Amino acid sequence: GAAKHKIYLITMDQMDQHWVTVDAGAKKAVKELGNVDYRWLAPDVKDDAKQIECINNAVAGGADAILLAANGPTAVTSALREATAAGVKIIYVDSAADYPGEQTLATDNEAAGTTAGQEMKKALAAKGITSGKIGIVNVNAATASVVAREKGFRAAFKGTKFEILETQYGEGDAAKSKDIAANYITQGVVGIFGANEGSTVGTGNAIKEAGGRVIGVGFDKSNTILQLIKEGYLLATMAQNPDVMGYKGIKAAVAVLEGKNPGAKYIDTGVSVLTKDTI
Amino acid sequence: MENEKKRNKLKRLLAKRGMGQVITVTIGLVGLIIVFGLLNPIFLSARNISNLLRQIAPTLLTGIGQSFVLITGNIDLSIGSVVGMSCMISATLMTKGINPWVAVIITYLASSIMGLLNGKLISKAKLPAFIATLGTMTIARGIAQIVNNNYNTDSIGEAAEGFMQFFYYGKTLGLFNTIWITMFIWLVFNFLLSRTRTGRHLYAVGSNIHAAHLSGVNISSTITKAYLVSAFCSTTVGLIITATSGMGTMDAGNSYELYAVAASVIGGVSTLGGQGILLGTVIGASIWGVLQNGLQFAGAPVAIRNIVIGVIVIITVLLDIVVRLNKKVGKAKAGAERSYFPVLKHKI
Amino acid sequence: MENEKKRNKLKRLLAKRGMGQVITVTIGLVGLIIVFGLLNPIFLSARNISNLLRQIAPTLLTGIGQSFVLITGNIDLSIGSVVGMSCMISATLMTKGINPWVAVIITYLASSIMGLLNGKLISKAKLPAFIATLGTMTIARGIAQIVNNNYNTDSIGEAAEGFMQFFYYGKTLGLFNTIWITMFIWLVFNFLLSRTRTGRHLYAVGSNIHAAHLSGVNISSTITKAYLVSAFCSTTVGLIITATSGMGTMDAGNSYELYAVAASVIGGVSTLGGQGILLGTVIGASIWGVLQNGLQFAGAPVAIRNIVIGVIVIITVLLDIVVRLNKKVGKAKAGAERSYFPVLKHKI
Amino acid sequence: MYYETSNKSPPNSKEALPSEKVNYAKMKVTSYTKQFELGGLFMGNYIVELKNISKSFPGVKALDQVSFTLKAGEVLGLLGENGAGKSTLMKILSGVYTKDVGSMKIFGKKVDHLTPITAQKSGIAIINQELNLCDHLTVAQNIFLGRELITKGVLSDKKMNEEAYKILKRFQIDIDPETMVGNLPVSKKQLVEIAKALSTQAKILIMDEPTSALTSKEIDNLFTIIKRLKEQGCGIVYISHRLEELQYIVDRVMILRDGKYITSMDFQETTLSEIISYMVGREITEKFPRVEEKIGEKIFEVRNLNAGRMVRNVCFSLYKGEILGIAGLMGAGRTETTRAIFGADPKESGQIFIDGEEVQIRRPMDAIKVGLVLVPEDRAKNGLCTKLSVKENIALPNLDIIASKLGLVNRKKEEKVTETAVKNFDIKLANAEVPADSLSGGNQQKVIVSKWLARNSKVVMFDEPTRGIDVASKVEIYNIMNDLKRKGIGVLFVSSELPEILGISDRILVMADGKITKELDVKDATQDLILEYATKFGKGMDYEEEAMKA
Ligand SMILES: Nc1ncnc2c1ncn2[C@@H]1O[C@H](COP(=O)(O)OP(=O)(O)OP(=O)(O)O)[C@@H](O)[C@H]1O
Ligand SMILES: Nc1ncnc2c1ncn2[C@@H]1O[C@H](COP(=O)(O)OP(=O)(O)OP(=O)(O)O)[C@@H](O)[C@H]1O
Ligand SMILES: [Mg+2]
Ligand SMILES: [Mg+2]
Repeated sequence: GAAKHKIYLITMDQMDQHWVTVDAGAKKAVKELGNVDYRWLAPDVKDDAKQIECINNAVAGGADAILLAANGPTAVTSALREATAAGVKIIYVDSAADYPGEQTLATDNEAAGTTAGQEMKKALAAKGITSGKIGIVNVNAATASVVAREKGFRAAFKGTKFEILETQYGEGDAAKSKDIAANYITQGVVGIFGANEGSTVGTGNAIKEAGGRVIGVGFDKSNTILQLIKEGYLLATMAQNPDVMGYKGIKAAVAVLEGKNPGAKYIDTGVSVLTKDTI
Repeated sequence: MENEKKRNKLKRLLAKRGMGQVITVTIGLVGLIIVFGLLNPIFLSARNISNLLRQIAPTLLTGIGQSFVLITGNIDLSIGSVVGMSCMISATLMTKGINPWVAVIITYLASSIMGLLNGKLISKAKLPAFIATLGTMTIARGIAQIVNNNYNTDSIGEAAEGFMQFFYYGKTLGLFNTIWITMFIWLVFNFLLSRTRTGRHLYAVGSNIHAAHLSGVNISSTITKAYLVSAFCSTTVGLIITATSGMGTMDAGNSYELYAVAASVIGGVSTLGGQGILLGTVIGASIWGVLQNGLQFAGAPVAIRNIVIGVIVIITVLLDIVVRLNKKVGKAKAGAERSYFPVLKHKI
Repeated sequence: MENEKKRNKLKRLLAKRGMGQVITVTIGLVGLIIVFGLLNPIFLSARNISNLLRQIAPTLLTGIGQSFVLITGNIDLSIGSVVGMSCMISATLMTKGINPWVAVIITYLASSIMGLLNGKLISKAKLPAFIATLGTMTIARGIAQIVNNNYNTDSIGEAAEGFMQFFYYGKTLGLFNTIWITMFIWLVFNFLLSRTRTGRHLYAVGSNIHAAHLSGVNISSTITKAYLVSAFCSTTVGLIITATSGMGTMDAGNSYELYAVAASVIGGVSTLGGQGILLGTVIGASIWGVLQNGLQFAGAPVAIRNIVIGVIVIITVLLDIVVRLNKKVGKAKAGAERSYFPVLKHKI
Repeated sequence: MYYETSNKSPPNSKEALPSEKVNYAKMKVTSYTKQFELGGLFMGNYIVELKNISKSFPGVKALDQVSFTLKAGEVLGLLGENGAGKSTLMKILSGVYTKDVGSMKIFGKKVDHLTPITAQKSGIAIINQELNLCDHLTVAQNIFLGRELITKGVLSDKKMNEEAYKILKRFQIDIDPETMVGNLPVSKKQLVEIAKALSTQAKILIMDEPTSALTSKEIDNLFTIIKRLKEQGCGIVYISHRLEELQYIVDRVMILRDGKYITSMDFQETTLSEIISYMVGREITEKFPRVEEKIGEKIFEVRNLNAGRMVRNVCFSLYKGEILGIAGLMGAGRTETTRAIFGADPKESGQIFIDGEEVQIRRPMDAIKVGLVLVPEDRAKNGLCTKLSVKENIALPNLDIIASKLGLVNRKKEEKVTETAVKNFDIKLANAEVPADSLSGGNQQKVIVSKWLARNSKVVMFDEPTRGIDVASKVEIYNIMNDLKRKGIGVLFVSSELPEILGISDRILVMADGKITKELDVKDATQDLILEYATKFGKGMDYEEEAMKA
């Protein structure tokens, strides 16, 4: 039949469950559409230069459109300029770059971080706690999305008597994050925020071990996290919708390629606050 | 006469491979602990010490494995990936409903194959250790990813409660099981290294492989044994991580091989082979762990922290070298310079 | 007579250190290119080849630096962090409105200090290279983080357009500037290594530090020069990355030191010192780059990709060893036995 | 004692020496334990028969159809020039190398494939020319490596130390079994190697230049042991370039040249000069060629040099037209002195003058620049970059000449320097691009000497330049020194072999325990006199003194 649309999904790495879910959503759309030649490219580890290589490779590989989860706002812009100059359409999923794309489907990380903070504040208030130390387990300082989440979280506590401790970075490694959270608990914190899946699992496990006196709020959804919520060791997690990003991303790309209007420039795929009561 | 003899014995103990460095760094460790204790008293609380010991365990265990390999004059870069692979294999099996203890055994078997592969590639196919284990490092990480189809596993669930208690959460006689397990493994391997024929051969191979070969030491099996020990230790850490997080994580153990080298070398194990004792590895791992933990309690921002860790690692080893050179100079003045580069010898 | 002479010359060239391995791996490289070309014709498109060459540049550049250090019998683990540090320093300065070329010079100066520190810690303070550069690796990463207060920088902006063109996006005579820069640096350092006194000294120090010392070689300055070359190459990569992404990233360059070792060793540089040529590093870096690029085009998922890369790295080096042993066996039967472990010798 | 011969210019044929043989009955030796009573051996039976053995290395045919036999109870001297193939043949017999072609019979049994382990098991022990010890293990641990003693499943270091102590004592080797081998000087290491080989109860013992680093006292001990083993029916292969030694132990000699079997004969039926001519393929007229020169002005002076315990207040001068020998026992501090002068080790105090002008030498480069060079001992450790080519090794210290001001190496000049050196010193090699470690020991030594003589220096210090070198090459080195002397270049010559010190130097300094104890004109010097002053001071030497009295 007619030539298929060649669409590449480029994520930050390939290790995270999050990306696998984006890929799954995309594949679902590809199957429905039937006229897409789809491929997922990702560096073996998160690295700006490597992501740019992926973009260049996609262009060299004859991409018509790229679904991109940009490592950072500025890192890939020049590569994207080259790509669009070659006629490639860009759709952002998960995180956008400072370069105009056809559409962005993403979580508003900062807002979601604030939501997480507010959830924690509410729970602390319910326990009658209005002051104390709070810890943050983050991935690293170099990833824009998690930095935004932390920023939002901190904003939620502006003007309160809570003291937010120096952020600790666990590289998203559940075991390292567990150590960090355990150290926070030893320091006597009243709440801990985990900024991604691994950080949240570590936080939940540390609280579980300490007997659940501390309020834990996390980010992302996984079976283990849900389990921890069910058991009452985590208060809540901010669940993103990566499958929606992939699914709608492909649809939007095809729409653009077929000369149709993909719709709004920015689509917040949203987070759902998952608590014991909502799962 | 008796006294003389005793003094000689003490002298010899001190002269034992690596003993000098062990003493120097122990002093450094004590210093660190005092400083962190002053900066934040919570650091010395019973609770934190108990936690700290458990946090040291993975570095110490991988350090033991790395020390074995370093003593033979090789290196194991695959440690971190084998940790990740073990974590994923065990967790995947458990989520598939397999009995946790069976899963543990299968995991040990699977990573023994990596150890065997490392050992044989290096001793039989004569690959440089750096490149052989760089290869298996990549392969093991690939396996960690492929095992559960490129997903982290789900929670290993209720059925694995006993497993989680055994490897991480449970306590025995007031100490975390992780610490007991680590102590037990240390005792066994320390015995192996210092009191058995295999141990002697490990040192001989690292010291002079030709001499060892000509003396009838089976080079291949000796090197392979070192890598098997390393794989065993890494697997144990992988299992501890599975127990810790209650799930399998594909990138668990990232960079652990470097921490393991740091722990070994700070503790006096030479990267050129033939030299080092496991007591040193304990101190090395402790310094590493105390720094990580203590700096968090001191509230140091990450950027500063990296710099502090780097500087302290360098200073610890530097201190030892200064002490060693001074000792020699004091004793026989310029006698130490027989070889102009006494320390450079254990380069790399 | 003339012919005889020529043949002798060829023979000598082949006998040169590392030349054998270079030839073996070159054949491997050609094989890989053919396979990937068959799997996906786009792989051989002009556009991809141009891309590919540019992608190889960072590995090759860091590989050159690592080769220099390996030839002196040391190792540089700080390469990746110096890349990150250079990226952050240059980008931070540019975002602060400093002229990009001034920023470039300041960056080169700053990382020269790291190179100097490495060299002096190892040659003067006699720290083992592994531990000294593990320390500076952590320190340089800390500096990368502290430079812009633990944030990645903003865009380096319009003012840096020329800088970005120069280091990454621009083309000259149809080839990307990055490729020209890399070629130029390679030529300069290859000349330094193969044709100058300093080059000889580097090999001598790596082969036998005592003999070199007694032959009047200034050990400390020679080792320091190697680390300065390494720092220079890493800085260039850091600048290329700044130009590539138009911003500073704190964790840029992560693990590059390992790729650099892989490129060097695949290309026949011995990790035990005294052996290797930069031509080999080119081939090694190309194999590494072709694998990464080709596997992407072949559509292999990362998990498979890791396994394939691991296996191919091992096989490449294995092949060379088999060829070398066979050649000797073929020519003079078991002639390889001068040292019973001919290859193990360049261990670690 | 073998050095107690008062003959100043040593003999070049055994006829000159019949009365001076050591009386072994006089030497007291503690009785040997059971392990040296070897049963089942009949004197005179062939215990090793090698037929038509060939072995090639890339570019060299090391052995060409060599046949070899060894009888029980005989000491066979295996002789030949450097690179003749002696070590290679013995490495094949001890399982280190595998032969290309040929057949082997050991104790009458045909063996095809030998490994170090199977060789050891069938009763062969070898003391290799290169030291093969683990520096990080103790003496006892090295002796028992590969056959450790176990009690209750655990290594018994105590027992091994005791046993090692016994073994060392039996062979009168004065080393603490618990010291790290890495801390021992070369001579002691060599003794450890010997003890290790002897302790395996081997019936076939191969000694590849076992005495190259030993003192006279230690050599005497070794000879006593050899004699004893021989009486017990052991077959011993003895390789040495110190031909004077042969008369005390050897029954038969076998000579190799260029990888080929030349001849074999009873030692009683031949003369040293005949042996030498078979080895070299021509007559060597003078073993110690001496040239007489008029002593000129002072070119080199060391005043009050102190550097560590082993260099105390050393003063001496060196004049044009003379060779200044430095004699002394192992550990006298001669190596330390040369290293300190050369700037390889730091000095505490002292002045150095060249041509009457004081020079500051902080590192070797300074010394080389002012025209003072050192040919170091211990070639494996200090002399050669073994992985580099011969050419690069020769060029290394001369790069200031070979390279342009900007540091660019002039390849033509380099080739020329190398070619001249290879030709002048008659270094045997396939081409100058081969790695230095593929040369035979003696040829490696020549490379080291040649690299220092490729430049014009004012003073050349030689530290044991003839160690492990064959007769012909030794004469070449002497001639080189004479040549330098003739050209008015100062020559400092450190050696542990008294015959050559006496034969070549014009003036002799004797060192003991870090101090110069005597200065002798060669005309007044005898071996006795030198030994007297060499054992004059210091502790650890009483052993020697005791032996002297005996
Ligand atoms: N492993 C090897 N590789 C290449 N060539 C070798 C090797 N071993 C020995 N040779 C060569 O074989 C020849 C014989 O060497 P061998 O060491 O047996 O001589 P040798 O008689 O022991 O000499 P020396 O008295 O100097 O020790 C020499 O030309 C040497 O260069
Ligand atoms: N590697 C070493 N480490 C420590 N001490 C050493 C070492 N080598 C030698 N010594 C000590 O240095 C002193 C002098 O050593 P050395 O044997 O080199 O003296 P020498 O007079 O040069 O003798 P020779 O040249 O005959 O070997 C001795 O006391 C010896 O024990
Ligand atoms: Mg020999
Ligand atoms: Mg000496």
